[in-house]
Amino acid sequence: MSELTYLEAGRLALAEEMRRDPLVWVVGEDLGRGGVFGQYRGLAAEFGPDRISDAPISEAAILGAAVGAAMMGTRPVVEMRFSDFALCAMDELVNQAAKARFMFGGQTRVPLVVREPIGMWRSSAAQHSQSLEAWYAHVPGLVVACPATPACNKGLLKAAIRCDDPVVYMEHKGLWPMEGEVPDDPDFTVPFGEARLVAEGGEATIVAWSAAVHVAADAAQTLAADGIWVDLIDLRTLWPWDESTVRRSVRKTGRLLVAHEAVTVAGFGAEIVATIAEAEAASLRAPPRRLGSPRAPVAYAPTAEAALHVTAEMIAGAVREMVQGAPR
Amino acid sequence: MSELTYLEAGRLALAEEMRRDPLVWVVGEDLGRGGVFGQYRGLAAEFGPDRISDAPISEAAILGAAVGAAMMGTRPVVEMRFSDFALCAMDELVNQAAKARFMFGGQTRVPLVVREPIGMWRSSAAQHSQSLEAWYAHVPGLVVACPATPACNKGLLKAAIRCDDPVVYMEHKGLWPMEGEVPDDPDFTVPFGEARLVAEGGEATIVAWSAAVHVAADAAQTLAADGIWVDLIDLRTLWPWDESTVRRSVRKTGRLLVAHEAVTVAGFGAEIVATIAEAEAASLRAPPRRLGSPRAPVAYAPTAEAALHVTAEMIAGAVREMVQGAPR
Amino acid sequence: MNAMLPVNLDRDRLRAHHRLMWRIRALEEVALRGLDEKLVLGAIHPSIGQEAVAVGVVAHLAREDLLLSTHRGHGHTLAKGASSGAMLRELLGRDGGTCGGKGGSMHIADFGVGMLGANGVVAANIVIAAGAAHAVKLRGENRVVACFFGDGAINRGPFLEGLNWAAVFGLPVLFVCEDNRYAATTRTDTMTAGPGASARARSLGVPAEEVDGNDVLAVDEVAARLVGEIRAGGGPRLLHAHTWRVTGHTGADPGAYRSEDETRRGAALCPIRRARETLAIAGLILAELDGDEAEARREMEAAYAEAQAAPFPPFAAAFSDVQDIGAPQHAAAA
Amino acid sequence: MNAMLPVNLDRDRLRAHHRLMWRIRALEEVALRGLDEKLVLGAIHPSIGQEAVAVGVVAHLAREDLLLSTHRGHGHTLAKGASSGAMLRELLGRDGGTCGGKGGSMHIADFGVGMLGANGVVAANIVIAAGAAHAVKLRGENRVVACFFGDGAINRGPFLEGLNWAAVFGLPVLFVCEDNRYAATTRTDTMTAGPGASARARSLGVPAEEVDGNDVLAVDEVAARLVGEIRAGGGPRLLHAHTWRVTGHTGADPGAYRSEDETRRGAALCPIRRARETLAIAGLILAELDGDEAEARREMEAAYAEAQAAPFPPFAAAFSDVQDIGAPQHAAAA
Ligand SMILES: Cc1ncc(C[n+]2csc(CCOP(=O)(O)OP(=O)(O)O)c2C)c(N)n1
Ligand SMILES: Cc1ncc(C[n+]2csc(CCOP(=O)(O)OP(=O)(O)O)c2C)c(N)n1
Ligand SMILES: [Mg+2]
Ligand SMILES: [Mg+2]
Repeated sequence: MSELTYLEAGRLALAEEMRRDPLVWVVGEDLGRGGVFGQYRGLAAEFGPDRISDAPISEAAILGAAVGAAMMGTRPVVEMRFSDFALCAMDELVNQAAKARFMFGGQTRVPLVVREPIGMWRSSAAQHSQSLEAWYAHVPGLVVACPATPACNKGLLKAAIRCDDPVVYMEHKGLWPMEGEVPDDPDFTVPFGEARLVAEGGEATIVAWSAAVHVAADAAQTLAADGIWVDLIDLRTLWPWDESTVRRSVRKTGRLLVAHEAVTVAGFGAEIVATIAEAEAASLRAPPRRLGSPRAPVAYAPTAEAALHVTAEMIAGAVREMVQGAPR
Repeated sequence: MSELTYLEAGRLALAEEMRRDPLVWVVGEDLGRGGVFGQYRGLAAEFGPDRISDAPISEAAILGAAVGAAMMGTRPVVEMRFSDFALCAMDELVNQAAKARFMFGGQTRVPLVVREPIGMWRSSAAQHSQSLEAWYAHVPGLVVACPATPACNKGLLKAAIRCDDPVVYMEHKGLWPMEGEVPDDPDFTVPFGEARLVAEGGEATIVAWSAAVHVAADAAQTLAADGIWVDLIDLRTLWPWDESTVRRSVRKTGRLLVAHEAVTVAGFGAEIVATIAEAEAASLRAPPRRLGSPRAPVAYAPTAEAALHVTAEMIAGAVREMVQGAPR
Repeated sequence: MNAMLPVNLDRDRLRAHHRLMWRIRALEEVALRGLDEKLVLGAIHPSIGQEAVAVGVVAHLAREDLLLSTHRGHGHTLAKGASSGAMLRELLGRDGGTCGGKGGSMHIADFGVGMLGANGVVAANIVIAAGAAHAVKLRGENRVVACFFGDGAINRGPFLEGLNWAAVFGLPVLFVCEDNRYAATTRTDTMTAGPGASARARSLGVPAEEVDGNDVLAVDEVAARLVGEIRAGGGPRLLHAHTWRVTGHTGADPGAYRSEDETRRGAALCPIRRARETLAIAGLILAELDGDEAEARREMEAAYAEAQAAPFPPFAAAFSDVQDIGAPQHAAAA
Repeated sequence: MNAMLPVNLDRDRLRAHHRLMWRIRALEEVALRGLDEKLVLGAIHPSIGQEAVAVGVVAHLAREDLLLSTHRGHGHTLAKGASSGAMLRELLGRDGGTCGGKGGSMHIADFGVGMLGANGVVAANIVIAAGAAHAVKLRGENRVVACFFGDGAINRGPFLEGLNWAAVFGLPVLFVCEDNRYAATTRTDTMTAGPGASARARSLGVPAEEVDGNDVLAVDEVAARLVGEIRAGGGPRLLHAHTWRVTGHTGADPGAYRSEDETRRGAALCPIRRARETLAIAGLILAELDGDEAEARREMEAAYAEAQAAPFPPFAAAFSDVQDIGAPQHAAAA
């Protein structure tokens, strides 16, 4: 185990996979100087400019070229800088990368990883703050990962690079400096579709991913101080998502709250709540709930940005209401 | 009232709005010759090539130019041909059109309509068959309409053109030839967020939109023959969606089934089921259910394409199970 | 028709082109009949009249070279070596089609012969081709990637991004713009500013040449030079081939937006007829040349009949080849 | 420095440019201090060193003309007539900012003076500018649209699509490529193939000119000609202005990826210093020119102080201006 930041864990994962497999290469803007957040610092020195490749400001070509290069047996990792810019490459990701294997009848694979940093972060405003993970979960052919901790960022990124299908890999910009213990084993990977139990308790189930996991963990602590113990589940990957762990927990607790940073309406929380409502209706002792962003773009002003945040107080309050059967 | 096809109703709506407001104009590929489905036939002759404008194959410019033109006070209607191609203009639609009003602090409006024909249709395969309405419902700033009948296609398109915010307008390719009574009143519009009750009954609520409404109507007929009467709600617009009508119905029936053509996972059905599970848990007499496409791209071969269809039998079967309390 | 023979005419080579052009045309004529007979299911975009571009260019590609195409991809695919049987099964949506019936005409592909796919999104193949060539370079292989697209495609962003990419990274791609003067029902000169594909390519650092795309020998010759330059490590090239599609945009399109005059002049350019006339002047007997046509038609009729006999893919095909982890779960076949 | 005076020097005009360039620089220097003082909140992208392009071009725009900008948009915005007070309030995220504090530096806009917005997505403004000009044409108005972007932006698809669009429809747009040789930390010549912005523009049917973008009189002169041609109905033009950003890419970027030599040579190009030297040779006394600087600094200090006194927008601002129908519902303020 080593103490690493979320950012360093991602960088280490990439370096290890590049050492392990010469077909792994990375492409994106400014990578030669370390990338916009420093996630690639030092890698060009070790791997050279062909494998840590700069790119023109050509998101469609970055992703489209990665599709072609992946079909030809290399394993590109693509950096989109802010997930918002991936919208400049949506045809390449959704119509091409996600569908090539299927529409060509299994003749090819597209083993690419698209890193798309998400989330609200320091007054970044409407075009640099989005969390559109629900979109990708809706698209057949894609795997979707949203790591919340340094260890997960190492293990999931490695799993993503080893995956033979396209993976949308969403790091949260607010988590870059977060520190944590990270396994040293170069074969440590986090399997897709296996959630992580962050806290355990019998009175409610909180499901979260990405930065919201930490907000929920704060809430869980507050609740514990009040004697309310909850299961806190970090989903880690949204597709596939660990339905059986969530169902098992809900069968135990009878209460489900999903918290995420993305817009609530048609967010992935809807999928989880709908699935549980369909499949675990008999287990539910209170109506399930979602907490997410109101359906508004993200503002620059901190007061207005903050108005969209799901807070630990909101989560704790919602759980308390559910447990105490308070009216909503 | 006149008997018109869904296609003709849309064309009439557009012509009427263009006569009413000289600032309305239309732009897209091949419009001068009537558009890919003939939705624009004859309009260039009446309104001239500036107002029924051809475009280069430049989806990003089509939508981006419409954003600029809308900000400058015109009311562009944009034709994307197949909703799949709108993925080539996702930055323009989601980062620009949807956010301009907000991020510029209300200094401007973007009154544009993006027509994006959706749905599976005659072996069109993976890149010409998608239904991504859930994506747009997730994006603050957008209005989302999915007309199911000729009358709605007239009234909703007119409402969309009169709307001061960007509207994603999703006609279903399979509905073009559908005939129906359409009001002649040039001021007939369908308000956003008001559902249409297609059938009435007390035992279950079926919610659908677009082509799935007709599949569900078939199912409702079968069920009625068996003495099972249902409320069938055509949502007509997904954002805003008519939550109160759905809730009122579920309070009456205690059972909810949402049927749509789009992929089930993270589809808009999840939003509806989640909302009802949260807000109407006490009314539910059976677990709510969703029927949609498996999470797979659409194949060319009819056997494999059909494997993704939600059929009237599936809907009727699901309702029967819900009513009879059959185990799933 | 000029009765002069090209200097250094390679009769055998032209004869082979003649045969291959006939195979393409016969395949597409059968496919059009299949459309009428409601056996070909989705839209098809015939390349009738444009065969010389596919044939002249692909003549310079080895089996290990790669090719990417558009919605109008039958000719490229057949020229690259795909089997007509598998292609027609694909067009009929059958088991044993090149894509197992899952892709159809617009996504026809045969990776076994280096044909990396037609594409339903105009210009999308341009950036993918650049990426395939990027992999070729990274792996130190010696392969050329040919990427075909239409004159309408040069108005989409990926044209700029893909050509710039290929030039910046010095990649082995031959971009081929098949300029048939129309994009669906739209005359491309009405929606395209500036001097066109070659000028755009040059401004992006990609040397370009223009050619009469209905003259298979001319295409053959310039493609030889360009592919040679690419193989020598010269980076990408663009070939702007002027041609004409004889049919409508799709099999269902009568093409009525084109003037009679234009249609008549376009049809007169037929590349197969021109090859035939040259061969006749060079001494081949017409009966032999007719044999090329007959043989091609026999092949395609047989393939068509055989395709009709093939079963549709099973229900489960709808759920395979999606993804390894998180693949769709479905109830047993209905 | 060449001691010769430009023929026909309009001293008053150059003096006005000098003043405006100082206002831009003073505003950005205050903004950079605001960043240090954690009062400016998000990233800012200063245009220090590039002021001459904004000033020389916008000098030819009337109030009813329009302008679209990029992430690096303070200079354009101020030049177009926005108030420094409202701009600094916006950078501090306050009520009374040009966008009510909702946009910040990257989305600064003042529709009242025809400034239709900075943009956080590189090249996205190009197609929007084409559309604004499309509306101008449809409405039969007599307005010019200026669209600024960087040398990195010419590698994105919307550059091609937007220029082609403007040329096809004959729209009144002046595209201005501010070429500062870098895109963030990347030398653009390493990622841009071909001869550059002007050649690309010409290949898209848009006549183009190059200019020393650090010579405000040169910019002024060529912009005069191009805007004149556009106003005369000549369709779009592109101005490729060579310049240098003195600061890093963002306020937080030391710019260490540039060589010392490059940095030194770049700084020596300072357009304000050049204007000052020309004015001095033309007989203006330095104290007066120093007064321009001092006055600009006073203005911006006052604006900065005033912005700090302004309140943040209320909680409810998060939910207004989203959309009329289907607007977000939210619980009462927390
Ligand atoms: C991005 C995109 N926009 C529009 C279409 C619809 N479309 C299919 S083919 C075509 C015309 C293409 O013209 P061109 O590139 O000249 O090729 P051609 O059909 O002439 O071979 C159009 C507009 C599409 N498939 N993809
Ligand atoms: C589509 C997109 N890709 C990447 C970025 C990140 N980014 C912001 S500014 C910038 C550099 C732009 O360079 P250039 O166009 O030369 O303008 P300059 O910053 O030099 O003024 C980049 C890459 C972005 N904002 N949008
Ligand atoms: Mg064409
Ligand atoms: Mg630059």
